[in-house]
Amino acid sequence: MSERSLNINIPVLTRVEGEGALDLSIENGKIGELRLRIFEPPRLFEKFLEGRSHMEVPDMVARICGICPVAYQMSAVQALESILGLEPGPWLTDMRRLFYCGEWIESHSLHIHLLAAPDFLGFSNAIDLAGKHPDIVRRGLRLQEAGNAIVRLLGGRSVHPVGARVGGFWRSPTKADATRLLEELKTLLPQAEALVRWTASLPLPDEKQDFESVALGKAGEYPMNHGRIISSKGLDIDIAGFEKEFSESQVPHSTALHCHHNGQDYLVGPLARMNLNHDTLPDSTHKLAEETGICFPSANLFHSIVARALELHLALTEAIRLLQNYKPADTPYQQATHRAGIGFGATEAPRGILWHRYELDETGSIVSARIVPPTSQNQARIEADLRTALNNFGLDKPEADLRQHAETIIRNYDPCISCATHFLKLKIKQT
Amino acid sequence: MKNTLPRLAVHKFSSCDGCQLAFLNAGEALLTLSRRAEIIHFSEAGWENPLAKVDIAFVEGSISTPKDLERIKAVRESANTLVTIGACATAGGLQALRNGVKQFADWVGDVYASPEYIQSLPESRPISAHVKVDLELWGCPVTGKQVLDALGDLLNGITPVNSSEPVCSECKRSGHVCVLVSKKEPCMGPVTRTGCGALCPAFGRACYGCFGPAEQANTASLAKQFEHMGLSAKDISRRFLFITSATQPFSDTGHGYLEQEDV
Amino acid sequence: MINPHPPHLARIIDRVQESDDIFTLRLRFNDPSIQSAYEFKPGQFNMVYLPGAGEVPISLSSDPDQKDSFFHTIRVAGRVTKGIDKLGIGDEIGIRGPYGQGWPLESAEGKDVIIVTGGLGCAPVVAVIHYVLKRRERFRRLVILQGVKHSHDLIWRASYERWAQAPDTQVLIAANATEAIWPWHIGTPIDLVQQADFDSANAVSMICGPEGMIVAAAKSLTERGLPEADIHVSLERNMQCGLGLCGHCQLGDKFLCKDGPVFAYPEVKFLLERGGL
Amino acid sequence: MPIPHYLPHSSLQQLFEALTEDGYAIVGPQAKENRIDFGEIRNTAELPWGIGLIQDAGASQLVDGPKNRCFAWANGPQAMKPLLFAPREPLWQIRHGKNGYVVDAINPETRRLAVIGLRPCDLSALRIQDQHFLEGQYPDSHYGARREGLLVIAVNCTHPAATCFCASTGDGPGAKESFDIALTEDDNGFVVETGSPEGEQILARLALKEALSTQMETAADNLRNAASSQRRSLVSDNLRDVLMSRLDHPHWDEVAERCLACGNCTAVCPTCFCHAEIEEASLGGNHSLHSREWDSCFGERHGYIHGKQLRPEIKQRYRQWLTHKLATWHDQFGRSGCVGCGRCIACCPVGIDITEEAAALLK
Ligand SMILES: Cc1cc2nc3c(=O)[nH]c(=O)nc-3n(C[C@H](O)[C@H](O)[C@H](O)COP(=O)(O)OP(=O)(O)OC[C@H]3O[C@@H](n4cnc5c(N)ncnc54)[C@H](O)[C@@H]3O)c2cc1C
Ligand code: SF4
Ligand code: SF4
Ligand code: SF4
Repeated sequence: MSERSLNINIPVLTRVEGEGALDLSIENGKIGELRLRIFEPPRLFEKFLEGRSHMEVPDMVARICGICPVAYQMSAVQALESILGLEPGPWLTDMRRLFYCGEWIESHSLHIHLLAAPDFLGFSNAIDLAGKHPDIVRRGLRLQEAGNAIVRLLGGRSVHPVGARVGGFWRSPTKADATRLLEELKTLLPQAEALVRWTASLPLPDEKQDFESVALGKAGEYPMNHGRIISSKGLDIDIAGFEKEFSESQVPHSTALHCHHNGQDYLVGPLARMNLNHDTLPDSTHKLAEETGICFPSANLFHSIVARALELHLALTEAIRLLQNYKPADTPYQQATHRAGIGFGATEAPRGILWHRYELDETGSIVSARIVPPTSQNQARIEADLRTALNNFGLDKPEADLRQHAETIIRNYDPCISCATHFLKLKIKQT
Repeated sequence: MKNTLPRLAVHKFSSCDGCQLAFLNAGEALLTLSRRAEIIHFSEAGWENPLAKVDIAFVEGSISTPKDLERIKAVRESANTLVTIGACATAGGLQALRNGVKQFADWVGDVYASPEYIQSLPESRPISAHVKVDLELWGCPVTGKQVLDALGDLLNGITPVNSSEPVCSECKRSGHVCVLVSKKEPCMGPVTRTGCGALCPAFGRACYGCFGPAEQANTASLAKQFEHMGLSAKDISRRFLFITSATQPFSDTGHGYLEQEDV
Repeated sequence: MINPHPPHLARIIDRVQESDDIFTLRLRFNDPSIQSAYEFKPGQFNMVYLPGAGEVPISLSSDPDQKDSFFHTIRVAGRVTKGIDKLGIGDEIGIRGPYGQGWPLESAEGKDVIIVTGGLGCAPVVAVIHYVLKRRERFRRLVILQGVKHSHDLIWRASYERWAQAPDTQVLIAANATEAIWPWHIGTPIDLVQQADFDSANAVSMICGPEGMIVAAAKSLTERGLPEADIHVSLERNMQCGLGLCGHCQLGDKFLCKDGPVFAYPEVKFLLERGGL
Repeated sequence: MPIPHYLPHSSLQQLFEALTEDGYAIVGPQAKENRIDFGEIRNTAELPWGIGLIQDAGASQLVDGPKNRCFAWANGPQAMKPLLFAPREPLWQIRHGKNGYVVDAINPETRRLAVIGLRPCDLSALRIQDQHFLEGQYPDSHYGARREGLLVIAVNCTHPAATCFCASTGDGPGAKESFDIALTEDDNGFVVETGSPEGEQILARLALKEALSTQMETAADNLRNAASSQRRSLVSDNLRDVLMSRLDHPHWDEVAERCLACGNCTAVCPTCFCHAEIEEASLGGNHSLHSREWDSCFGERHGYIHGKQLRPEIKQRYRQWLTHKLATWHDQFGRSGCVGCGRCIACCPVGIDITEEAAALLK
């Protein structure tokens, strides 16, 4: 091993959502400083929410992230409904899962094809990739569009959908629209299967790391809209316990907060979910998972892309199931009477647990809000991963290779930096 | 052949990334686009040449930090035609709710343990507040159709059309139930510019103004009507001070009612 | 029922740059049978269609007896005209028309013809000038009064000079602002009416330009004894269809595209004097 | 005039069946999300039985109505207009062919429609739209294709809304012309009149009894009551000269303070016909679609010419609407452009009332 010193600075990470950078110094053959810098300007949503009616929350929090607005809306309505004493009935529960499936399909397909795949095939972007492998990119675009179509069915548009509200959906889709979409989705299943096989065939580095996977679980199904918070180290708590168990801290180099569990970094997202919940996959997805030859739980972080593809397959399978016997609801939403209180919501955004906490006063207005997005939870993990993986990769490798590898590692988390930049300090101001 | 194609950039400032998805969600049109133009800069999609000269630059996001301010000037320098996309870039965005808020510094303190690390301008402002903009596409988010139609026109050498008629006109063409008249919902459609396809009324709910003010936005009259319908001054101010709170007619009417609320 | 909407394709067979932002296209329908059947009167207009941009109303500026082609003189204004400006010989555009009522050239025969134009309003009447000059014996005096904001807005300068040489023809030009050497009047076309030489008992006037200027010109003409019924004006409004269907060109009791754009002054006097309608 | 017959409610379905046999698609009113909406129906059960409708300036609300009536309401925001004059439709497309451009005309797909439930005001409006779209120098083929084969089953108004003023414009509440069949509802069924050979031919197959004189009297009474119950009225039948001489009346400013220029009144007005044309090119650059869509004199496109708005202020736009509708319409169509349906009153988000504004302008 050489004893060289090197500064690697990636001023703008590409093919990630939002704006971040990486500063890395290698001193005498060892990694010195390593900082995932997030400089996306803070947008202070929690403050804007204060004083607003709870009915405005879904439209407002959607604007935190254009890639996973559904997740924001779903965590928010869960928290608010728990305060207002609304119980989603079976129709709503199904439709919210369908809504979520749409976002997973869209987001996962976008990440796999447009952001991650070029790394593994030696291209710098998806358009160049399409030049050589048009079928791969087209498959991705079609799947992504199918996810968008599901979100549109319930939400009107796929970015900042307008259909969801506290208490349900503003409108139930017509049977005809649902049937049309169902037929389209059915034709895509083979594509999703092929996608899983294709991700499993990619030249993924073989490397194990020691980390804690954290996800929702014990939901009676593969988790999306609800569950307990569980981990590979035996954690099993109600979502209300999140703040006690997990701590956030601010670091000077980032507008996003770092999350820790027992002082350690941890992983959220597709691989964490798959590691903890693979036994709840539907049969067809489970079979595909076995076919890949990957044994979940997996300690190889590069298996994230396979987990993502498997989740896409699962979401498509689930969407088809949910649409199969679809009936429009007479009353797609319940109206609530105002109540004061504190409520929690946690759902599985495409990138991992998205946790919300709201306090309402007796007029139904927000007193305080706290939002913990998945990317800030993964931030410490990404830095730890980089330390380990780059060492394994070999710090004496050419600089260009080190850079490329570092970027591939970061991208593997599908970080969403726009989401990551509005968090609260640890203490909620008590008013 | 390839290098004679028009050159394109997509830049991001303070935003949710949702408007750039107009490109990434375009499906087959994304591939068509790549045959008609050469993408030079688009970080999220893998191109990083922020300063390279381009024919058309799309800008998402508002200006909210001192760094942004330097960067937008460079972007303007680099581009022949500069098109802003979305409510953040054309109107300051939802984050402009902080504009004029006296406690802004405290807010940063409330959100961050060490606010001294956070570099932020006191106001979130649209791109046009700082540099000349050639075309403003409104919406939170812009639709794929808006962006691709405008881009198609620009590539064909045609000035894009950019309608600012009210949501009501689209709503009526679509045959939706008027939620204002039939359900007494405080719909912002009459003063909001179209482009979304009157989505909210289609879902039986009141428009919340995410496309910004229409050409003739008689906000005072609509607000009066909201009063008649029983909305409080606070409720009315919140209708106008939401996604595009920094635009003139919305901001005036919204703050007017906010002050009423204060007394 | 014949579908009146789709345009016919025509090819640009010649193009002349008249000034920085004004150009003339010579056009011929691709389909020879359409070209040979195509007839129009000066003052009528076509809906000119640029594929991918839209349609705009443009007056015919050529002599109606020229059967093998027709001309449009176009000023670059916005979306459609900017796009057309980029076209050259051999390119195609869409055309439907002719629409509307032309100038009353038959009833002008045997009379003095006074043409008053303001600014860029000249295109619709240039065809009249050509028409009269070519059939000089059928008309008495030809008086051309043209006003522009600034002298460098004057297009067809050479043409005016040439026309001024024609028998029994008076050309008077005025500009509100001028370059150093300006052989003509400084002022408005209204001033020119005073200097015009015509027999008010036996004359017809045709006016085209901004509405305010039309009203002022008509007023000075009537002051010189010309009956209002002998004054004709060409008006402009937004036109989407040209067929009398879209409603955009409605002005008072008229639809400009079918009842006009050329009107006898008394028909529209009230509306124009009123303004702001 | 053929003798009126009586169609019991229980036989209405037979009428539907006869229409279906003749190849008509039936379009009729339904109660939907708080309004009356015209759409395709197959079964008389889909009609708004037991539904009433309360309308006022800027307000429209479905309520319970008489159980055994399906036409106990006045009108919804739209009836005939969108069925013939499409809110948006393509006219042609253009593409690159081998030797240059190719223009393809796009003609609408049409079906023979039987529309049930049009009101007398709607018939007058239909007459005006026919005049506008079909009787000029360039008849509109798209409107014409839909109009052809249209069968009109009118229903006279027994339950005018507070916004209705057809009695004052002379357009209702009873239909006089432009229908194939006209119905007047009572608690048990309808007095039926026919207005065309097609109407008669269809009715003949239903084996209906002649209407009893009591039934006819009830119908006439109901219509008289309907007329006398109308509280709103439009002041005079020809407002041309008065309005055109009040173009500077201070009341225009007063309305402009309230008017949102949202164009809802023009969109719901059954006689308004303004439309704009739009061109949408494909991103690939080899194809473009030319369409038309409803436009409004309140919109930015209406008074625009090369870089200039002829009517930049709301006041001028409202004046344009009212003076065209109530004044110069007379010159163009031989009658007022208002048929007294009251839609613009109910559908105006701020409740601007054409009858009040006209009255104020006459003061
Ligand atoms: C009867 C008639 C004859 C005309 N003859 C000529 C002529 O010979 N030469 C010439 O240069 N110009 C003429 N004009 C004006 C010409 O139609 C406008 O300059 C042109 O429509 C501008 O369109 P644009 O797309 O370039 O501009 P934009 O400002 O981008 O206009 C956009 C749209 O607005 C509408 N529009 C804008 N201005 C007008 C207008 N003045 N009249 C009608 N619709 C308008 C059109 O629908 C157009 O597509 C005439 C206008 C009329 C009504
Ligand atoms: S629902 Fe809203 S947008 Fe639609 S017509 Fe009514 S006021 Fe206008
Ligand atoms: S209706 Fe209004 S709030 Fe809803 S999507 Fe459209 S502009 Fe936005
Ligand atoms: S002007 Fe108003 S009342 Fe008259 S016909 Fe039109 S919508 Fe009905």
